[in-house]
Amino acid sequence: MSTGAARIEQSPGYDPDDMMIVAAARALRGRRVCFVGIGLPSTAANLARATHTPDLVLVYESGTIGAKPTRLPLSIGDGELAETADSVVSVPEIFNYWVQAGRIEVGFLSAAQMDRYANLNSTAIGDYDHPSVRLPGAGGAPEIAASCREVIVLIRQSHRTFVERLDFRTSVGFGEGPGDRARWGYRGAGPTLVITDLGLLRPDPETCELTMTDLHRGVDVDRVRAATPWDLAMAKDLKITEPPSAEELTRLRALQATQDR
Amino acid sequence: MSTGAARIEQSPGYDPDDMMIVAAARALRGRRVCFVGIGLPSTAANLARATHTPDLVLVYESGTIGAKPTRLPLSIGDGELAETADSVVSVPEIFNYWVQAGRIEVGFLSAAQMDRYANLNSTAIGDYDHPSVRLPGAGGAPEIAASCREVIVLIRQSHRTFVERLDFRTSVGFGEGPGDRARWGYRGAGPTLVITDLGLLRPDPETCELTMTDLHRGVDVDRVRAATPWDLAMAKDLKITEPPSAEELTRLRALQATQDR
Amino acid sequence: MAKIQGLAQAIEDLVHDGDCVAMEGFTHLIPVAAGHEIIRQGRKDLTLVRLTPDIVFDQLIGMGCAKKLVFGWGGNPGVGSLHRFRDAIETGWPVPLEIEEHSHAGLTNRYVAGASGLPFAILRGYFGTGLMDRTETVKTVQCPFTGEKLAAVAALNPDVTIIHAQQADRAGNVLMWGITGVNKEAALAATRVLVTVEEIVDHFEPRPGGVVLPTWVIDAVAKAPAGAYPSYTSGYSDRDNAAYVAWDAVSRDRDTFRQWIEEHIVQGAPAVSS
Amino acid sequence: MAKIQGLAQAIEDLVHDGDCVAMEGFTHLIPVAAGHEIIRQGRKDLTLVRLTPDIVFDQLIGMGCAKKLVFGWGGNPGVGSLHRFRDAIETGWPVPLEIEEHSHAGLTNRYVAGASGLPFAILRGYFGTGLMDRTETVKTVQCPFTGEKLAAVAALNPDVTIIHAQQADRAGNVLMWGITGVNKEAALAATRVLVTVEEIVDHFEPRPGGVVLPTWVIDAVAKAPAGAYPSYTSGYSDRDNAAYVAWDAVSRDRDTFRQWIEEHIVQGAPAVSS
Repeated sequence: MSTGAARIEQSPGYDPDDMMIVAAARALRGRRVCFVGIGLPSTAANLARATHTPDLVLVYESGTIGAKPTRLPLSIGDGELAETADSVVSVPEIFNYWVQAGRIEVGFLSAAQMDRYANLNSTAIGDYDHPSVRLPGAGGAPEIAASCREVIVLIRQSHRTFVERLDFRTSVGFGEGPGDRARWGYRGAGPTLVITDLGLLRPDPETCELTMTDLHRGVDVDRVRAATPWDLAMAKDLKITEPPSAEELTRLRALQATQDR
Repeated sequence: MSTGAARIEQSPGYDPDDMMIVAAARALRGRRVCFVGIGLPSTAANLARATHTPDLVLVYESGTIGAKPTRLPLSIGDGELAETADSVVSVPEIFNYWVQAGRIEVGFLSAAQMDRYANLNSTAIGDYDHPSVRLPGAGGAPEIAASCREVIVLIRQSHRTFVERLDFRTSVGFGEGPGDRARWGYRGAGPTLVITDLGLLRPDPETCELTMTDLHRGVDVDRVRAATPWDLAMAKDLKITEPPSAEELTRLRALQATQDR
Repeated sequence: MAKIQGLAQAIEDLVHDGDCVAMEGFTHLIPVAAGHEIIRQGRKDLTLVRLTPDIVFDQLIGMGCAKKLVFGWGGNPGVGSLHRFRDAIETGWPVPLEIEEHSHAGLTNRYVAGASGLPFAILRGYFGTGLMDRTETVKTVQCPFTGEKLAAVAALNPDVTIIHAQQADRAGNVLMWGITGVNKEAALAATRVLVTVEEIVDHFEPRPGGVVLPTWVIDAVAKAPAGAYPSYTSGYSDRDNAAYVAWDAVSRDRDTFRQWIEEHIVQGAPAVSS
Repeated sequence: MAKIQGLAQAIEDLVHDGDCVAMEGFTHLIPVAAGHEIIRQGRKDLTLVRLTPDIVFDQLIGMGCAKKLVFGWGGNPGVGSLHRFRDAIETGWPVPLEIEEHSHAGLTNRYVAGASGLPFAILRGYFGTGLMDRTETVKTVQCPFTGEKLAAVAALNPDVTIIHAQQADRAGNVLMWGITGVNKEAALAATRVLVTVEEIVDHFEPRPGGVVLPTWVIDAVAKAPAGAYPSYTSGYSDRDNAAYVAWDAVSRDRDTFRQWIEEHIVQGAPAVSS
C-alpha cells in the first residue's frame, strides 16, 4: 500500500486519517509519557516525536519503555521497539508497575463503538453469546482506560461507531456519568479528548457527556449532527481545527514511508 | 580466624560445628534445589556440592539462582553468587515465584530458640516490647518455614536454645501439632530434620513432636536428656551418626580456607 | 530436569486431549511449530490459553482442537480479524468454542498468581466493564486496610505451558531475550513445561535482557529452528509480514483453510504461508 | 525528570524531618554515603525502612535520626548484632525507637503493592507467627474463589526512597546491575526518588542483568563514588569485610560510636572505618 501516492490526488493533500493523526500528535505536545498501540496512535506518537516533542517517552504494552523506533513498528512487539528502548520489562511489570500505578500520562484507545460517556466496545457487535461480528476483545484497553492519567480516543464519527447504547462495554470512559470512575477506584481522568474524522470532542466538566469542541476545517455542524445518533452537545465557542501543516504532512509521509521498507 | 589451625588439636579432628555441617551436607545427598543462608547452611550446601551432589542448585535470598561459588560467600548477596549464578532475579521474584510457589526442595533455618514442635524464635529474648536481647528478626525465615518443601534446622542443643515455650514465634515448625500447617495454608512439609551438636531429631509422624533419632558418635542419651528441658522423645532404634570422613573433612577445610582469602 | 527431545515426542508426552494448554509469546517467541505439531497429532478438547491468540491459534481453532479459549485479544496483529476464531464463535464451526475473556492485565495476573502459588491476584480493573459479568474467574475483594474494592482474578495453572525461546544448553536450561512478555510466568504457573528453541548450545553467552529458565522447572526442550515463523525470534529471524497479510485470505474460506492446513501442516511441507 | 545534583543539595531538597525514608540495597548497592549525609544534616523523626538494616542504619539510629524503623532483619551481616539498633530497642538510647517488623517477603510485597498502585498485596505467610499480632500492616483476606485465608500486607509508599546504582547518564536515567534486590520496587513505590551513583556516563553499555530506571521516575541523581562503602558495588568496588568486623567494636560503646561518627562523618573525613 503506497499511501502517499493514493492521497496526493485528494485536495487539500490530506485525508481524514491524516487529520486524525496530526490532531493526536498535536495533543501530545509537551507531554512526557505516552502508551501506544499499533495503527493511528503509534503513527501519531511517532509524529509528535518527529516534530514538536522529540523526548516523548513511548511505552508499548509488550514491555518496551522509551522505544525510539526509526520506522513505524508492525506490531506492539516489533523487534525495533525492543532494540531502541531504554528498558524492556515483562508484561506483568508493564501492567502492574507502569500502567496501574498511574505512571503513563496519555494512553490512546480506539473501538468499534463509543457512547456519549466515551465508554468503548471492542468485544462484539450484537449479542455477546451469538455475535454478528466478533471483535478482537479487550486486550490492554480496560487498564489504559482505568489508569492512564488521561486517555485520547481515536474513532471515526458515524451512526455505526457513535451509538446510544454499546453492545458490550469493553472499557470505560465515564460510565453513566460523574462519580462512576471514583467509585470503581480508577485514578486516571478518563478520556479527556476524542478525535474523530469530523473534529474533537471533550467531556463536559459537569456532566461528563462528550461535547463537540472543535470541527475540522470543511466540516459543519449539520454534518456532525447527522453523523451522531444522539443530540450531541456543542461547545458555544466551537473552534476550527488547523489543517495539517506542510511540515506535519511531510514528516507524516516520511514516517509512513518507513512502513513500506 | 584460622579455623583449621585451632581445630586440628581437637581429637578426633573435628568439632561439633564440623559434625553439624557434615550431617547437613549429607542430608542434601541427591537433592536438587536448596535455599541457603550464610554460615553453617552455606558451608553445608557447598560441601554437598563439593562431595556427593555436584549439581545441587543453590538459591540465595538475594535473587541468585544456581549460584556456584568458588569460595564461601561473605553474605547472601556476595558478588561471587551473582557472578556464578544461572540467573539473578529480584527479591520479589525470589519470594513470590520461587519460595512461595514451592519450588525449593530444602530450606535451612537456624534460631536462638526452638520448641518441641520445631517452631523457632529469632526475634527477641524476653518481653517483645522490652527485650533483654533484641535479635535480628524474621528475615526470610517465615517464608522458608512456610513454603520450602522441607526444612532442615541447624541449632545447638541446650537449655538456652531448646525451650518449653518460645519468647516469640518468628517462624513455624508444626505450631501446636498436627493440622496447624494445613490450617495456615502452608504447603511445605515443615522441619523434617533438626541437626544439633548432639545428634539428629525428626518430627513424629503422628504427633509432629521432635524425636531424637540419631546421636553423634560419643554422645549418650543422658547427655541429650540433660540438654533438653522437656521429656524428649527418643526413637526406639536410635542410630549413631557416622563421624565426618577424611574426605568430608578435607573438603570442608578446603572450603573454609576460601573464606580467609 | 528437562529432557531434550524431538518436538513430536515432546508433544506426545506432554499434551493430552482435554488439557489446558497455554502457548504464550507476546508478539515475539510464539511457539508456532509446537502448535502445528498439536494439529498433526489431532489433539481434541483442549482449553487453549493466550493473551493474544493469533494465527497459530486460528489454525488450532479452525482444526477443531479446542473446546475453550481463554484470551485477552484475538486478532491478526496489524492485519485484522482472525477468521477461524470468528467463525468458531459466531457459528460454532467446526466445533463450538467456549470463550473466557479477560483484559490483558487480568489474564497476566492470573498467570502471576499461578506462578506465585497463590489462589488469586488483585488489580484495579474490570469494574464498569461487561467482562465482570461474563467471566467467572473475576470477582471482587475488599482491601482490609482501606476498605477499597478491587478486582480479583483466579490463579491460572495450565496443565502444560509451551513457549519458544532462542537457546537451550545441553542441560536443558533455557535462555530467551528481547520481548519475553509473560513467558516466564506462564511457564512457572504450569504443571508441565515445554520449550521449543532455535538452537541448542554448549554454553550461554550472558545477554543484556536475557531471561534464564533453569532446567529444573522445565520438562522438555525441543529444537525447532524458525519455530516462531511467521512471527520473529530476536537474533534469529524477522517477522514475515506478508505471511500475516496472506493469512487473511487463506483463513476467510473454510475449504481454502483446510486445504492450506493439509498441505502445509498435515503433509509436513514447510509451514510457510507464502 | 531527574536533576543531577550534589548529594548534600539532594538530601536537603528531598529528605525532610518526619519523612518516611526507604533506603534499600539487598547486601549490594547500599546507599551509605546518602545515609551519612542525612546524619550530617541532622534529620530527625524519620521513619526508616529497609528489608535488611545494617551498619548505615545502625549509624542513623545511634545518632537519633529515626523515631521508627520498619524492617525485616536487623544485623551486621556475617558478623553479628547491630549494637546501636539493639541499644535503641532495648534501652531507648538515644531516643526511643518504635519498630514495625515484617518477614522479608511481607515487606517486599508492601513495596510491590506500593509500586503497583494497589492498597495491599497478598502472600502465604505470617499465619502461626508472632508477627501477625505485632504488626498492624498485616491482616487477613479470604480468596473469593477458594475460600482460603491469606495474609495481606498494606502497601508501602515512602515519602522518599534512596538507592545506590552503578551509573546514570546525563539525562538522569539510571543503570544498575548485579543483585538489585528490591531497589526497583522501593523506588517505584516512593513519592520522591534519589539515586546515588558511582559514575555519570555519556551512554550506557547494555549489560547482562542490567536494570534501567528511566529519568522520569527519578527526582534527583547524585554522584557518590564508593557510595556503598563498606558494602560493594559490582563492577566498581569490593566489600571491605574488615570494616564490617570493625564496626562491631566501634558500635558496642556509645562514646566510641559517637566519636567515630564525629570523626568520620560529621567532620567529613572520608567515611571509611578502618
